[in-house]
Amino acid sequence: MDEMLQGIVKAFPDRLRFTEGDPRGIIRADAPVQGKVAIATGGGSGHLPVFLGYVGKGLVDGCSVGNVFSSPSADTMAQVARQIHGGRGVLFLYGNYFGDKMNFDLAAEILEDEDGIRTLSVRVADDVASAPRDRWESRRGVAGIFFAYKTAGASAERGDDLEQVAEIARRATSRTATMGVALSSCTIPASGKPTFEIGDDEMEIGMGIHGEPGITRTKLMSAGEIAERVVPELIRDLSLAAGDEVAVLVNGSGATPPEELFIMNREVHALLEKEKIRIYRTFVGEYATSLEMAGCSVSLFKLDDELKMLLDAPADTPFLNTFGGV
Amino acid sequence: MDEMLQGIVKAFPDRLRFTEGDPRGIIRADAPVQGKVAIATGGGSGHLPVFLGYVGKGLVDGCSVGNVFSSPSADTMAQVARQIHGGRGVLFLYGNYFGDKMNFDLAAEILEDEDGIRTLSVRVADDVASAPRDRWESRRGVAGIFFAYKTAGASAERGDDLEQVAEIARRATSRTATMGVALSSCTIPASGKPTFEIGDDEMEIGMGIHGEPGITRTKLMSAGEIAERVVPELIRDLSLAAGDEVAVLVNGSGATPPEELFIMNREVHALLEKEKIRIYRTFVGEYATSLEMAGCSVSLFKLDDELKMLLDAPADTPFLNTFGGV
Amino acid sequence: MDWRQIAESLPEFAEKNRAVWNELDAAQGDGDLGVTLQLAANALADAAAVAGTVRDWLLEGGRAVRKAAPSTMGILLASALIAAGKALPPETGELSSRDWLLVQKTMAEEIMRRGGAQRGDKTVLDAFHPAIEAYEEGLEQNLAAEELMAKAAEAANRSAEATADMASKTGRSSWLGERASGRIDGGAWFCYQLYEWLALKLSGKA
Amino acid sequence: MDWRQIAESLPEFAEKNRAVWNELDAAQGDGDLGVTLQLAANALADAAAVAGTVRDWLLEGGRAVRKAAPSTMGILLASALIAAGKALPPETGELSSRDWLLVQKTMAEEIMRRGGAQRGDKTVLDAFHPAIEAYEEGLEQNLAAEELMAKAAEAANRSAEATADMASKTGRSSWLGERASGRIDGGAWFCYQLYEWLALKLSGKA
Ligand SMILES: Nc1ncnc2c1ncn2[C@@H]1O[C@H](COP(=O)(O)OP(=O)(O)O)[C@@H](O)[C@H]1O
Ligand SMILES: Nc1ncnc2c1ncn2[C@@H]1O[C@H](COP(=O)(O)OP(=O)(O)O)[C@@H](O)[C@H]1O
Ligand SMILES: [Mg+2]
Ligand SMILES: [Mg+2]
Ligand SMILES: [Mg+2]
Ligand SMILES: [Mg+2]
Repeated sequence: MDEMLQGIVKAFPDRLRFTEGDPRGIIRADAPVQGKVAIATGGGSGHLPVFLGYVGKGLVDGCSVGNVFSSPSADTMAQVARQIHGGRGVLFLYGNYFGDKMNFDLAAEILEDEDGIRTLSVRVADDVASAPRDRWESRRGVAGIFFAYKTAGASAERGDDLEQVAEIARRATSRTATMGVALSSCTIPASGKPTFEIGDDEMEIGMGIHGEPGITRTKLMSAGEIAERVVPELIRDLSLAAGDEVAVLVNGSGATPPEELFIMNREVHALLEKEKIRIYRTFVGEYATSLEMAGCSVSLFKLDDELKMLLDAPADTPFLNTFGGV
Repeated sequence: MDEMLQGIVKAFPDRLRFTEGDPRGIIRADAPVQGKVAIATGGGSGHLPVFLGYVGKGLVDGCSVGNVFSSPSADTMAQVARQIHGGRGVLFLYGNYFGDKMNFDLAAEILEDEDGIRTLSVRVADDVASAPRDRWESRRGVAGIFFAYKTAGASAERGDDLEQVAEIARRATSRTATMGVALSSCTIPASGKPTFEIGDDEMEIGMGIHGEPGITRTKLMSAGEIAERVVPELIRDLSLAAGDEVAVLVNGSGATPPEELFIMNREVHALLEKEKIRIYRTFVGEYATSLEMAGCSVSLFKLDDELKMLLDAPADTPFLNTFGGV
Repeated sequence: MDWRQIAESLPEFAEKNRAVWNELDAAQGDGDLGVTLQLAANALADAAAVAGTVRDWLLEGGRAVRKAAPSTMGILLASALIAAGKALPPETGELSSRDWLLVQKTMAEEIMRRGGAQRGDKTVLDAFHPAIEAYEEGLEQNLAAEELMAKAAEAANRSAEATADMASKTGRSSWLGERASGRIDGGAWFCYQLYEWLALKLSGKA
Repeated sequence: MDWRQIAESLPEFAEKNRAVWNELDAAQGDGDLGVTLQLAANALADAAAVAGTVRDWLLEGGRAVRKAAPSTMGILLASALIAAGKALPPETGELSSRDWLLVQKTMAEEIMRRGGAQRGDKTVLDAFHPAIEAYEEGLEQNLAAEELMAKAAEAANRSAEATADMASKTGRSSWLGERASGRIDGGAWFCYQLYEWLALKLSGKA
């Protein structure tokens, strides 16, 4: 773990650095940015570029890194928050997992008691397979966190205050729906065995990013068949109608060749076009992985004018922009 | 294949388009760029972002796409060249594989005979496992092609003429050395079976990107052990001495979690630092893949002042810059 | 009862049982409960070595657990220990059986507050609550310290076993649906084992 | 000999043998030789349907193969066919045995020029060259067309078999080192089968 983090900071020393006094915190090299709401994220490792790959200009300011699939400590979270705090409060923006929530809540208490730093928390909960729409806030957070980072990051960058940034993050989250499929399990190194077994000719629909079970297990399906199973579900979930505008994210969970993601993207586009849903922007690649899991997820993000603007605002992290971006 | 390409163009319609009259050619949306030397690349598919992911500003202008692991046709190559030609000739820049060479040579003949378009060819040959340094031009081209694209692309962008751009590409190639390791084979879809078998506790050093055999097969090694095997070989190959400056590329072949690539990066940095070789810039990620192969490669690129400048010049492709870059 | 002595032997207690805890957690979580509890035990032993009073120990030990073991059980334990420390009067020396009751009740409350779980949600609470009730009953009957712990352990044992029939409603295992049914909750089982170990300690048998 | 008739039945010939060609190529290449040759055969049959003369057929057929089958064998065949077309005098009608010799020689030369391989490098040339030599010998002996082909086929067969003992020095298989030894070269074997098929065709047996 620590070797991995050192490898990252060594790769991008002009853009990232360790939190002073805590080797599990990574923050923007130029943090704290004075006068800007700071955004902190964090979670278990094994999902790069989630979470730490989103530290950068126009995105988040710092990240706490836990062991594989486990929460970082509240103390790391508090330390990150202290060192990115630019005087206007800190937004905790992270995926909806129980262990992370407990630690972030505790960190918020520590910061309030000991440092007088204001925090708000928004948990991303976009996995439609984990709970119905009317209880969407109890969903797990998966790849759709990308859209929350991007829009909340842009909101903070343009000078919004803490409440506004949190509102954007919440709005983005409530308008994002994701569904994933897996062809193989992931192995948690600590346990050494796959979280569960999938046959060579089987796949699981709705699988979580730690190998949590999905909705159903089926025979292997083609990209077209998967899209036909997933896209209508997302459309329904977001109540999308003809003329609505969305951003599309086709995300690979680690062991899926990019070639296959683009085939999936074609099928997703075809289905959306059939429903006359307008595609404002498309992202295809590895935005949230699960160790060596083979699979992919499709996220739709229902846009409005403000969210479009925030989505298009400049941003930069060494994980998503090889050649820089701002 | 064609579904995949459609999925790509649909994802990035503002940056890429199909070559008119040929669904296997993809070019910059704004091609031809008048007054600039055009660069064309191409090769078999299954290696994204190689090759087509390097089409973009500051990189290459167009790409011909073959079936998995097989060359595109000379006619596609010629058609791509015609539509990117900005009046100052075309550089064919591609990896050193026999089938590709034959087709690019034929394309050059066609373009000269039928269109009067001047071409030069540079083949990237950076895989140290495939031939000794004194016959480096017969090496296979692997992930180091990234450096040739980047520097030649910048050279074309700044207005160099065809000979100069080719000289930069050749210089970059001759100063790049790569060595890869594989933990699993890749399966060519056409044949349906892995190119070869590797035991669960084995790895192959020097493996090519189509599963060509390497130098030796060993027990699984740690990142540190791999780096100790690979880095000194690269240092020797490039005759690197204390004070020399390099760029580092740690590339994942598809099924390797980014976490592991960064651990490898740390080890590579440590060994270079020990030799007092200066690391000017580092790239870590998937820059050239081999379908679902698990493995990684390390490339070193020996820099001079001009190459440094070209490496740092702005560039943008949707595959390497999620948020744009120029 | 000597809290220092208990604290010092916690790592040994964890070592003996960590494999079982991991195993139970693996069946319906991520298999790290043993690791978590080992880290927590080590942190508590280290904290005891420098703590002046039991109150300090609970406060500083809780903070150390928070850092060393940030998984669900770790953080719940950490918060609960800190809360218990705060609840004890500063002048507390050795823990009386009444003090022990206060510690247990405060811890259970803090676990409920922070974790949001109820009895029946298949957590450590399903063993902890019945244990505390048994302890309190015994206290009214004026049982001796080791008898109190034994009585609590017995109650915890029965109720931990009963978690096998429960459906998990919180934490990681709640996602597992079918895959987790029929298994004892690891946290509940740990709770029982801890009481049993404390009973042996107090009776001088461990 | 009716070149159109030959052209039209090429796809059938390829269908019958493509599995073997794929198999041979898989052992030391990427297993697509049968696919390549099938695509080439189809392209040549289509080109024949619209070509006015054998020369047109070779030129247009070569271009079609170039597009349809850009793998090593495809591109070598395509270039060789175009070169052969250019070498034939425009007025050529049906192919005489002399014309056939010219076609074969031109093709072999173009394959060497473009592919850069020598005899002994374990390629199609290792069957093609001996076949042409046998053909030329037979021509000096004034053998009939089908006898010439049969003689060439026999030579190609022997020499194709001998490629099993060669080490590949070019193309994809040259990277395979040890892994490719002991196997017949797929391109050479195809070359032999083509001659045999032509001999049968000419004798009216296929
Ligand atoms: N909300 C909760 N309240 C109380 N205890 C809980 C809660 N959620 C989980 N637990 C307990 O925590 C145990 C798992 O702890 P741990 O392995 O540390 O969790 P994780 O690895 O999922 O973070 C469970 O067996 C259960 O007893
Ligand atoms: N340089 C060469 N010259 C002539 N023939 C060659 C050469 N290289 C390969 N071949 C022939 O091509 C055959 C393989 O063709 P093909 O499967 O189309 O190649 P690939 O799939 O590697 O592009 C080999 O069996 C061999 O006979
Ligand atoms: Mg855990
Ligand atoms: Mg091929
Ligand atoms: Mg656990
Ligand atoms: Mg082949």
